[in-house]
Amino acid sequence: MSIFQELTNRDQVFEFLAPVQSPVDVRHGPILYMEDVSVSFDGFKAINNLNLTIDDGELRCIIGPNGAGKTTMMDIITGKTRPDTGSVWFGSRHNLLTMNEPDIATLGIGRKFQKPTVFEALTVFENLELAMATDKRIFPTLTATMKPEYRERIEEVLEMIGLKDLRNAPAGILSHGQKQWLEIGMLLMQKPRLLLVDEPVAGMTEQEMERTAELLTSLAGKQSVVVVEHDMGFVRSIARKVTVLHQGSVLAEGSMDQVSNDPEVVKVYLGEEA
Amino acid sequence: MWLTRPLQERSTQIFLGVLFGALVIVSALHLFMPQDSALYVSSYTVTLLGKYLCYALLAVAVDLVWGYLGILSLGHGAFFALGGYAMGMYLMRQIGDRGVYGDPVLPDFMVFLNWQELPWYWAGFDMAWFAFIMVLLAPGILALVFGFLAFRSRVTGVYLSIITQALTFALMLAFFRNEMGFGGNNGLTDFKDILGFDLRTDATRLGLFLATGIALAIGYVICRGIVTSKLGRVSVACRDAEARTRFIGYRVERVQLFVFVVSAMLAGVAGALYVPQVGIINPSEFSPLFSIEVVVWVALGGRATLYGAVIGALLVNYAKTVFTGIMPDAWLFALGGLFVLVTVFLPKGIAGLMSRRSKKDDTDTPAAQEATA
Amino acid sequence: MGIIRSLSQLLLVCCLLWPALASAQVDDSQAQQLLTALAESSFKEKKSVVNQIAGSGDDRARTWLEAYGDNKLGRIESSGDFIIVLKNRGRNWTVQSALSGENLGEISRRDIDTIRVNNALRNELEGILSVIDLKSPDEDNRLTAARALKGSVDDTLAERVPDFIAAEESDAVQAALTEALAIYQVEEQGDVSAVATLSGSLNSEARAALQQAQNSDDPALAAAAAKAMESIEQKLKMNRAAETLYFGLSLGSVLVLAAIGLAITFGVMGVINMAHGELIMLGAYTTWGMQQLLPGQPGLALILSIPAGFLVAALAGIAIERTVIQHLKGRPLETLLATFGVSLILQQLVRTVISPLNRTVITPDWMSGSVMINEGLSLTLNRMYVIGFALVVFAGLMLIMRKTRLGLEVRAVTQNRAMARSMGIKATKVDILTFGLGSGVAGLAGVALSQITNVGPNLGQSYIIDSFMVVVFGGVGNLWGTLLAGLSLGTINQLLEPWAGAVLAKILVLVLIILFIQKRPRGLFPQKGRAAEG
Amino acid sequence: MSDENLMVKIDKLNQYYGESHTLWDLELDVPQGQCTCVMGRNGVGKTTLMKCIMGEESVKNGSIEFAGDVELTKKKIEDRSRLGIGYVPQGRQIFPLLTVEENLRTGLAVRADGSRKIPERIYELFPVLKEMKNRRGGDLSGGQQQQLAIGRALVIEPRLLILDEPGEGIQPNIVAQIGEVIRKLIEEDGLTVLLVEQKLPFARKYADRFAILDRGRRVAEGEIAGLTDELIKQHLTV
Amino acid sequence: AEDPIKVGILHSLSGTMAISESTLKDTMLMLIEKQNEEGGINGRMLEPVVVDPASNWPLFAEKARELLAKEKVDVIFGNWTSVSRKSVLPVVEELNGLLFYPVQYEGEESSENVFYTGAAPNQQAIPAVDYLMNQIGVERWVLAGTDYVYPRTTNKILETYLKDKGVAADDIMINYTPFGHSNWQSIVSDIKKFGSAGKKTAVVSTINGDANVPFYRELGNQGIDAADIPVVAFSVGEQELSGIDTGPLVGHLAAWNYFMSVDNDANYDFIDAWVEYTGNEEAVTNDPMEAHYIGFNMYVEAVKKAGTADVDAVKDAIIGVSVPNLTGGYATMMPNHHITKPVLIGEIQDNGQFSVVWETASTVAGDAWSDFLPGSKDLISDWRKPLFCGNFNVVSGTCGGKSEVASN
Ligand SMILES: Nc1ncnc2c1ncn2[C@@H]1O[C@H](COP(=O)(O)OP(=O)(O)OP(=O)(O)O)[C@@H](O)[C@H]1O
Ligand SMILES: Nc1ncnc2c1ncn2[C@@H]1O[C@H](COP(=O)(O)OP(=O)(O)OP(=O)(O)O)[C@@H](O)[C@H]1O
Ligand SMILES: NC(N)=O
Ligand SMILES: [Mg+2]
Ligand SMILES: [Mg+2]
Repeated sequence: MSIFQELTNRDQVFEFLAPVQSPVDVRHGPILYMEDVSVSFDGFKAINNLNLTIDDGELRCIIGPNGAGKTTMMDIITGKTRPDTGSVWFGSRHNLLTMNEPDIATLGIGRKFQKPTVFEALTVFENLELAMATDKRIFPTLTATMKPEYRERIEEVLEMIGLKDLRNAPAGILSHGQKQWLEIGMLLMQKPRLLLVDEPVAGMTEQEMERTAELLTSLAGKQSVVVVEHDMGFVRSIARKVTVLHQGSVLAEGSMDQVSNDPEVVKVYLGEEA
Repeated sequence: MWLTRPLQERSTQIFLGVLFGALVIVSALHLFMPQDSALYVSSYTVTLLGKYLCYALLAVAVDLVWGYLGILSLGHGAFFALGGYAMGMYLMRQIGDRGVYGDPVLPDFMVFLNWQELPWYWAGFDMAWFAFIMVLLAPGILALVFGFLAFRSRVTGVYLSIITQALTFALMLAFFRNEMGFGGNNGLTDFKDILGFDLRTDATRLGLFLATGIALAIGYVICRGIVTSKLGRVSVACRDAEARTRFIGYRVERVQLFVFVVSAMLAGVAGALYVPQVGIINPSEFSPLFSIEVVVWVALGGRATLYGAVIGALLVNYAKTVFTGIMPDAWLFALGGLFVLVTVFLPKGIAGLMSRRSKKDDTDTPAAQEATA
Repeated sequence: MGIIRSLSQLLLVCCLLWPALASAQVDDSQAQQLLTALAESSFKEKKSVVNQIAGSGDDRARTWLEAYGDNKLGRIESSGDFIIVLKNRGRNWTVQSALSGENLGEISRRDIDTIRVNNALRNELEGILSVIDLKSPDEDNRLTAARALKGSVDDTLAERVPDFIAAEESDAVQAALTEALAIYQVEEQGDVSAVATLSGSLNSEARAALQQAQNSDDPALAAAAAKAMESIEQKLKMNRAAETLYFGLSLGSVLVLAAIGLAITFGVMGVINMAHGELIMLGAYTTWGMQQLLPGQPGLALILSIPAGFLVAALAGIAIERTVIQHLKGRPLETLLATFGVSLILQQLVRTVISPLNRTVITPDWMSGSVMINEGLSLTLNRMYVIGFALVVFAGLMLIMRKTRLGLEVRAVTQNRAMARSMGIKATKVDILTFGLGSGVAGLAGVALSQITNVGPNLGQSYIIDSFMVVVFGGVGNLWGTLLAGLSLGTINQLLEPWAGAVLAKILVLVLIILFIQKRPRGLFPQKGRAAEG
Repeated sequence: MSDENLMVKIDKLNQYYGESHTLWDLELDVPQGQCTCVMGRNGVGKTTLMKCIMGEESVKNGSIEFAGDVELTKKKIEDRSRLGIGYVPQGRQIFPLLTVEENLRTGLAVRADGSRKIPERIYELFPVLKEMKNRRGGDLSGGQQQQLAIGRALVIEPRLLILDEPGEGIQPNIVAQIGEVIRKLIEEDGLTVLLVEQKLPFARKYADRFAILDRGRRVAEGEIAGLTDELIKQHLTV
Repeated sequence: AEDPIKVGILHSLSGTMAISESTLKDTMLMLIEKQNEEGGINGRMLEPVVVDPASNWPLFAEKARELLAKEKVDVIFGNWTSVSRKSVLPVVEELNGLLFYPVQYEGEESSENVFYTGAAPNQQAIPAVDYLMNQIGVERWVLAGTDYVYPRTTNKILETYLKDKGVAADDIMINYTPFGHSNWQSIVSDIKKFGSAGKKTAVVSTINGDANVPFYRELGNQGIDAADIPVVAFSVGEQELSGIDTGPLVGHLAAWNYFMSVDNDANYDFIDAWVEYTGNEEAVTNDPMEAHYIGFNMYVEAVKKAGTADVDAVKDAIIGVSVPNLTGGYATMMPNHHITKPVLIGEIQDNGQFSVVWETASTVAGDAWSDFLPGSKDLISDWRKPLFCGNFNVVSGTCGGKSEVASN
């Protein structure tokens, strides 16, 4: 788009002219639909003809060797990376490849990052506040006030992620595991239609893992959840349908039992004794 | 309301209290003390203080984008100067036929360089309201266009700093050009009056000083309003993790653009008030080194505190005035030494000294405070 | 062309008579008379006196004339004795007697009247001295003299030139003389046959002659001249392109030199070093200092300045690192504040300790002037050295950063200091070495810049902005980027300058940088990949 | 257990972040040639303890004795790796803009044998590192980075290897492989390992001893076999 | 004893202009010291007040105000650049101070409170061009300057003047460069081309300050010597030359009202005093120093004449005061607050000095308003009563800038 067009297309500049987001259309079933997606970095094919469909309300586990392209796939869905080819649709109405990150987030796709990234200078409370699903345009944000129901919601999440006592501590001082939890909390605050969770239980104890499992399964149904995890115990405890990614494309898909008995999967990923 | 929120804050109340107190005391000492009294504040001092306050407002504008948004602007002098030029053009037009050549329309520098008529962009500057709007619009539009391009392309960090510097540098060279019609290197000077008041009278000077103080107060409250709002927290989020902010749904470039434009306008106002008080505006205000110096004031006062910026600007400029007078040959040693010592020994600037004490009451974050209020 | 006319007459006299009269000597009273005439006549009259002196055949005449040309022939006010000034700086001058050659020691400036000379007379003198060179045994001298004849041949001289051509053994000199003659023939005689000789000549006198011939009434001559001009214009265009490219590269290499140290301290280490310009300045002052230490040997001093300038700046850099920057670990932005302070201090230090005035740095002979590629294209030598020097410095730095562990370690330390230390990397040592290296290179830039621009307290300030611009434009942390950025910005500037003028060209380059950064928000050679995007 | 056999002996260690007291009179013994696993809930101070041993955080008081005779708290960070301590920090901490190979080469400086080549063994252990030798560390996937971090620590051929949640983000078969390698190094080269790990199966399988931290204090310690469900319930459950 | 007479010195001691201005501060200190040794003025000692406006134009105004309002100085000697003077001008007028301005400038100004002891264009530029035209036979002209008001105005005047003298527009090349310009390659190359058209060519340079060193270096390196294309400079004096390797520059010219090499006892005395004061055998003197010398002596005479240092009295008294200059003549303060000066043309020598090759037969009075600019040819300045006007239009018979009455 030429600069001139962008300048004249004023809804890009002035918040109040922006069109109201249209709702996600899931009448046809899938909430996320990826077809023939490929991306390469300096000639290295990180994603190779990937096809993936996530149904509305589904909880899907994605596993696969290191470097299989799981995180890259999430990057593509959330607009961080543009694929070289292929199409990615959210519901049947929204072509994600034409949107930028905030638009995608506003549409209702939330993400927890593999390496926890939180706003270190802000407090835990503020981190959650910012993530909260509200009108995120400039002037509403400028004039936003903390309504009691917002506060309640934040408190609820604080409770859930076990950081109640640290609510006023800057997020920068949290331990690695605490940051993981905060990330999850931020994701919950966003109330997304689709949650992309990259390695949620890394660094958690068994008990915390159980809690996380409960949390995620309870979300499924209302929301759709895609979980990437290497901890097979965890995956087994939540999995309904599992997709195995390898070298940028789907290697196997099915129930946990099906995939864990797939010899290819065992060979490239699980190892003999898993 | 986001603008009234800061008024309930202790730190803002203290700031405004000190500022208004100082304005009142200075005015009183100026008006009511006999000239030979030790307490008398001369109009020289009043104007000097007025200049410091302009710099303070500029520093606040810089702190807003640097401290809270992480945009190290090395080109804020450009917005300051543009505001200044808008005001300067108005003041030039006010001279009327009192210039040395007596031309009723053309400023002197145009007459002796044989300009036949006023360039189109000088039109309207004979009207105060138009000029005052331009004080906001000229820097605002430049910031909008420049920021729109830069933020849209996600130019960040030093790259952004350097192109802001390139911007002010390019403008400096452009304004130096006599063909531009802004008086070249000499700039605009020899102003006579503003809004019908003679600039040479003490009353006008005092008025300008007070106006600057009020502008600083308003500017401070606006900035404070922004940084204590949720938008302020989003700014900090953009500063520390720009990409992450996008993933929770904020349009980072718009946040940046909004704050940048507000900051540029404040800088423009500072420039506009500066010009009638110092009596000249010329391209050296566009000089990149001046913009860097402003950043230095902010850092010295303490970044991301706003009042630190004010302290830094006042302190450095006061030090300059004093040092250039008492040790004209060695003042740069003193100033340079000051910069070095503050950085090494006061990592959070001068404001860091103060906040150390008041930290306890500050742990209640704005968001939390509001919830309980 | 009155000067030339009298000159050519004199020339004939000289060429024919001087060798024969070489041993002759006028007596002192006659000499005194001649010199008095020189001293007391008006500038117009002085010309004939000069010719008389030259024609006098006195073997001291050449000394007198040379001294006169250099403004060193004078008279002691009180006694009226003529003297030659040996040293003319300061209040007391060293002089020798013009007649006896006896050294008279120091005399106050007040007591000396120098005999005034002006450009016209100096021209005359040079003409006399240079024509003598046509007979010089040294081919280069003859060539210079022959080239100087272009455009100054006149009727009398024209008759002699063929003889010179015939006697000349060097082809180059012969060609030059032939061309000189041809110019005369075209210009003064409208000789069509001579036009061919001038076709393709890049000499400006030849061009002027052809231009004039183009407008001549003789259609044959005009047509021939026009044709010759066409081929000349063609060649000139090529030359101009080559020249612009050279100017661009040379400006670019100055930018590269100024920026390359910063590419280390800022680009690699992340220190926003506002004192970089002052480190350059220190290098330049070192060159000046060296030349003060070794008076009369500017070349040697310059060469010694390379290591010395590096050391001085490197030590200063290390001092800055140790006293200031090391306390600012993890606060890169604050380095801006502190080094800004340091730069103010260094500037004022130079003003106070040395002088607020510019210092003279002498360009050694082997770096002065230009190499003539052809008569339309000469490349200035000092700039050529600077281009070479920049490339050498760049290559050296590249080697250090690529082939030694320092390069690896400094990058590791800046990317993750704590982890680097955990890997056993001595971060403090790395800081010192790297900052010293970057600063030292700044010093080298100063040594080079001293040959191009002012050596004064403001030297640094004029390069700091450009340096940051180049480093960032190239892509922070990438030395190749700095090289390419410097060279391309320099070239673009020089391409624009003839068309837009110096000021506008600079503005355009800045606008270009701003627009370019929109397209490539991380410079020419961006750090790519996940890590850079954060 | 006699002191001679202790690789690390930590005594009454106290650490503060500003004013918050994080480690309290902490004691820990790491016997030579064994794998000691430190466990505890999020935020109890495990990473802090490792950083104290590496010197990345300064301690208020107490002592950390290394190999029986060296007082670590008095050593500079860069000298600790020269003593033979390899560190795989939590969160990988690879150098993002250095290539994989350069990341590995950073460890060469302190190798006792002065070798300038990356030991082939590391590439054998993590073939993906060889494959991606020239890629920037920061471009690697999470698990690949973790492998790089372990490989980098092994380059210095440490006597003591500190692993802060090494399995995090790594695919199961490689996690197992890492476990095997640790065991092999312990058995063949007499390496000592100090491991922070939350995953019980891994800890149980590869560690010899355990220590549990809670709120900055050591609350349990012993042979791995003694890590009972009760202890777990008491200290590792939220 | 009576209160001392306070003398403000307003010259940049840091920043870009320190190179030129810091010597003027020392000159003033020396003159004041000498005057005090002679017993001051009318028995009152002189007390210097030095401030540093740091090459920052608004700061000049502020410091001027500080000097006048706070320090209550009786007179200010200061400024170099025109912009700094323009910045200071409203302040000295408002506070009724006295300013002595020692540098050649573009004219087009006359203030009741300012005394211009440097050259106006008719005291430097015009005579220099006359010399080149008549004595050297120059037919083609390059007007090269730094892009600011002094070169712009001077060149404008010269352009009109040259065209009046029949020089074709094609034979004039005008070029402006920014302050501190250091890359002269293509400009010098253009000059070379311009000068190779077969007509005698000269460069009239109003290039300022730091840009000169690289300019002359490039001239030398590209082989342009004074015999081919002489350069006559209006801003290059002994002090600038002291920072340049003058070897390659021999024969290039400068036009000033004073050269250090002038053979005159007063000058030698001044040089001796200066060398002694600075303690530097190599110290040089230059034209603006002489201007301060003249200005200072005029001030001293005026105070003596008025019997008081009161500003208005001095202003009245100083018109007509005549003091010796350093070139063997007298300088007189004219009613337009400009002074009479001889014009000298000098050629650069290898020792960094100028050798005078031409001078005006008598002194020339400075002209505040140029006769060659359309806007100002009808203006005159006369600060004597009854006219008492800096810009009196002789055609309309009105005094500009004071015409509120007329226009209302
Ligand atoms: N910007 C990039 N440049 C080069 N290679 C990249 C880049 N981004 C990703 N890769 C490569 O693409 C592959 C896929 O990476 P990705 O992070 O998606 O893996 P993953 O499946 O998430 O692995 P893990 O389980 O280890 O997190 C890896 O081999 C990685 O090295
Ligand atoms: N820089 C810091 N400043 C202040 N407090 C900190 C800092 N770093 C960590 N803490 C606090 O110290 C405590 C211990 O942190 P540490 O990282 O050692 O935990 P951990 O046991 O490794 O947890 P995890 O299992 O999550 O990695 C935490 O409560 C954390 O909030
Ligand atoms: N007046 C000058 N030279 O600026
Ligand atoms: Mg991943
Ligand atoms: Mg931890």
